[in-house]
Amino acid sequence: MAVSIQREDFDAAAESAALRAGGGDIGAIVAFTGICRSDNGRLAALELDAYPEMAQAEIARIVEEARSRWPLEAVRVIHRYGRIAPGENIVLVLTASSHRQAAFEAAEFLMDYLKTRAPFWKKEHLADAAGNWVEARQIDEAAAERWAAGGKKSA
Amino acid sequence: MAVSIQREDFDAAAESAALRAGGGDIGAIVAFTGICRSDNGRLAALELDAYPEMAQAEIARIVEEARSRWPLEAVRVIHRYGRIAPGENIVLVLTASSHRQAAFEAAEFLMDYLKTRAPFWKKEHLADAAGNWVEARQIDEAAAERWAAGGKKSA
Amino acid sequence: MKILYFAWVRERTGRAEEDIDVPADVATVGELIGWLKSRGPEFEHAFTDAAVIRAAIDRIHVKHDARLAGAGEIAFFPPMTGG
Amino acid sequence: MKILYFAWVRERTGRAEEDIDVPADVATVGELIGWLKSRGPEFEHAFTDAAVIRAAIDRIHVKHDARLAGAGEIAFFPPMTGG
Repeated sequence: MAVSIQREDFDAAAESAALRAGGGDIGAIVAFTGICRSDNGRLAALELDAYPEMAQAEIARIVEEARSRWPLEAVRVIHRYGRIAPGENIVLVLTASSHRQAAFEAAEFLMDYLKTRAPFWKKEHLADAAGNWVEARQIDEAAAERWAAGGKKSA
Repeated sequence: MAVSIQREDFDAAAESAALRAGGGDIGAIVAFTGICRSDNGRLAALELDAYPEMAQAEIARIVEEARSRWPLEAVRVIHRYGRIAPGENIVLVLTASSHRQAAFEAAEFLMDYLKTRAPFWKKEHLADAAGNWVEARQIDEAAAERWAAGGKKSA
Repeated sequence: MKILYFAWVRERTGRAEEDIDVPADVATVGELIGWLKSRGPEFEHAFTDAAVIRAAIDRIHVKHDARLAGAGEIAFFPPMTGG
Repeated sequence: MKILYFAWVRERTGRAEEDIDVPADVATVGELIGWLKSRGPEFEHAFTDAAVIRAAIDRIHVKHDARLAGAGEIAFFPPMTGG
């Protein structure tokens, strides 16, 4: 399965090995790992709220969109939810292609769309205060919009 | 050391773990792995000729250039030379940053510059013929040129 | 009709999900939001700035003018901040 | 002066490196290529299309108009195809 929505951590190396073992004439693999930052000690933990059933379906649609735009040999997306401590993994995007440009662009596209379309919400638990929901950022909307209407990135 | 030029294979997972263990407020890691393709069985092996001392120095200069352009927490580049069979690793580029855009752009920049400036030459050993040196591709020059003069990518 | 709430919409309404009978004249997502706001101050609070609230019908993003006819599961949530 | 050859430049000249005394009036990389070509058919062959040949002085890329003064190690090679 190309998409997993899970509480458990993931093993990026094992996922990458599985992708390579899947065959195809892979010349380039891009692995993006998103990690919980501590923001210089300000953050105690992130709490990721999720709508897992929709996340699964929505990310699968985004993966299909990526496959229709770039010649990809394989794609894998894992997104965690629940309580995540600084330094822990949040998200993994793996793209494999014959050539590097498709793998890079598809990975960026997937991340941009994940950020703005996948139903997850981050709440910050601060080291010395109550939790706050993270505000969506206009820059993420802009990043996703550069792929609109079949366009290539130009941001 | 940020740059290694070596005959031996590398362990991308171990390199990534070392990068994360190095500290800093890492929120994004991009790992690019370049792999020898078989070209649908046409290729028996690649022979990578190298000028290792210059490759070390030139890639270190490219890494410094990337660090001056993007706020990177860590960078790691490994480029192999010698005989490499289909399915084997050729090159690893790892970039770590607080935010994903810097990590993605720096990794693409490093690959584009590696392709056109690092002193390596690929000779293809075919399954049923003599070896041929791979011709440099204009598309790689164009990919590198989009970063010229401090520019952002627009290709 | 099953309604789900996420993130601060859930915190403000005080519930993660509920099954409710929506009046027949509530035809769109926007009208459903208006009707929900009439149910009490916690809903008024959750949907005060209705324009920022996102909605999904049967796990697909929809706009506020989407029609409810045939919907099984409707979700309300703030703009996404995953990834 | 130490000269290195790589890839098909090495194969055509038949050597990976050599130490040679270059005449004093050979002042630039381009002039060195011209002088090398006079050394025999294998060099004539290697440098026939001189414009495609890349050069590095002391492990830094240079153009053909770069001066040789002070150079310790000069390398000649085709366009790079690594990565």
